Amino acid sequence: MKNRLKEVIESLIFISLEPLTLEKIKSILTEFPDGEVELAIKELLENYVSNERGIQIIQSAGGYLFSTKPEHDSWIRRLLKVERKNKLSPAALETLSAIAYHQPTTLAEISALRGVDSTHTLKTLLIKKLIKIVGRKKSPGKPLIYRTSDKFLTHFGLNSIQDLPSPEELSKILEEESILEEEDKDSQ
Amino acid sequence: MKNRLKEVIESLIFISLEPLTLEKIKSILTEFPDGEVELAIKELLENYVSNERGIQIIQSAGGYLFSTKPEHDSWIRRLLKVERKNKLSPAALETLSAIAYHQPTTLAEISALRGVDSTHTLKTLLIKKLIKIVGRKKSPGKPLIYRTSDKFLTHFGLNSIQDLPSPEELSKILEEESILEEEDKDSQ
Amino acid sequence: MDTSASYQVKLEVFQGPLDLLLFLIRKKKIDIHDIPIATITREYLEYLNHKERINLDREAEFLLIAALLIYIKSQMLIPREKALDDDEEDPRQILVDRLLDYQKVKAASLLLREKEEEELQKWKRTFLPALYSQDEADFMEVSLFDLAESFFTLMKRKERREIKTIKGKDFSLEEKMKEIIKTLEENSFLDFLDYFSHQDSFEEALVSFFSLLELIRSKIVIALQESHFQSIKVWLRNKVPAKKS
Repeated sequence: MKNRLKEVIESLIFISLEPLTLEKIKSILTEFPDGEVELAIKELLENYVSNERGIQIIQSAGGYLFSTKPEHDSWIRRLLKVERKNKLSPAALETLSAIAYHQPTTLAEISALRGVDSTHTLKTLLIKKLIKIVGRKKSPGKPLIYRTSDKFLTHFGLNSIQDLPSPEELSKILEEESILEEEDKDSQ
Repeated sequence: MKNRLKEVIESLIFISLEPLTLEKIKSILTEFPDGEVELAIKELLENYVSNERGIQIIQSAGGYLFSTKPEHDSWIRRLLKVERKNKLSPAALETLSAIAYHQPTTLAEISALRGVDSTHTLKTLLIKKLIKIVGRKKSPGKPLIYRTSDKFLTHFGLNSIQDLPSPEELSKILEEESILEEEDKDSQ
Repeated sequence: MDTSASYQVKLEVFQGPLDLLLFLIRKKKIDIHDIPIATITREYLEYLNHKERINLDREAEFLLIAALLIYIKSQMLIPREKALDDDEEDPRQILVDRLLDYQKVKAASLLLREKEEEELQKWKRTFLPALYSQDEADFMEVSLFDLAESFFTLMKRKERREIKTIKGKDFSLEEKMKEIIKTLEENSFLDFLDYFSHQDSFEEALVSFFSLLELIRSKIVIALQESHFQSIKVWLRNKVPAKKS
């Protein structure tokens, strides 16, 4: 039973969004006497110290929380970077969709469509090579013209840009309630 | 050094919010020979099984991920103050099964298989990201083609689509279930 | 006993006509490869008959299979010159094939339900530890659907933005004309395209456009384009710079 208690506490600390205080733990584990809970926490912390582990339980802001070890930091940064590499932020995705469906297009057009200055996200997409510059528009200021790239097609498994789901198909799929809830969620 | 490697891998799996694949781990730990990395992972997993832990490393969608144990569910829900997580509707499950066993497939094929128009459930599954559009069929009308996604695998705790039982195994399951199900419906 | 009520409840339990058929077949302990079509048709229609009214949206498919059953039954009744021999297709085959396929889907969905139940009890982290900023995780793997959905949402949002602007603001020609003259007095000229791209809504742009036309017509301003594809510039008539050549 004591082991069981230790396990439960470990899972609670793991899943808690904020440092988990002793009071909070006790308030959840009402079936167990306070003394038992305290003992279980003590043993849990000792386990983590004595064994070689990649993660640790630290005390912070009056509570317990899991954290990685400082000496692993450079590996972790590498992972976070790798994980970001093939991914897009919601803003970048929106910009990419605007370009995909409106190409060839310019920064001003994209920004007008989104209602948000899109200089930054456009840059991100260029760096990721999902879009490319194909020339300049013959209009005031001669703005650059953008199109989606071949990498874009590969990334989304498309043979050609004509294979994008059409707005009509989409409205068939998406029209109705759910979409409207996503109101003005701009992550810029 | 080997222990150090095990620790680093543990912290990487811990920090990743999605299943961390062996390839990704290797691509981060370039300094270590592949064999050493594999061995360290094997030992790490064994440690987690043999020791009494509140958290576990699961294999899901082709990668490793930390999760709590099912038996701690009620405590965790107490902490997070949430109800039981929502299950998919029977229609959504049936549609998913049809896609899982017949992918790549189209809306028309799914609807024919189920004997029911599946437009609505397909939409739900897309929004939940349990399925994805992977292109268009080269047939009249060029219908969109669907596949199950990685999120499908994680939702059902599958490591790969091959983890699903073969159609032959399904027939066996069916015989066992039929009796139970009959009683179930009679009592409704 | 009110049988109609119990039938009515029951139809909702089934995922569709094939589900109902499978249920009847199992209940009667019938061999799926040798369905007594008359019996099963009667049983099946019984379920539909006890519905007070058919909701065509939901139950059209039930009727479709009813029609198929009746068709097969009629085919079975046609006297044959020789007994069913091997190369003659059993009229039931089309139904049997569909039922077998559906049966597997059904079995798979029961199996997935079990797996789901266990998986829903496992909790995973959805956030990074405090040492790392959440920005670092605020990236997602995107699919074709995400891309298309994002565009769709964008268009919806734009639509709403435009509706809001029209509702919230009323543009009059007169006011817009005054505004244009004021701008021209301050800036000597305005760039036609540039000016329109800074309008908040289509409606405002439209009003601005007509205001400009009105100003040009009444010869208060003049619009000049130096050459094709060059910007059109609008000047107050009394402030047009002398031509350089």
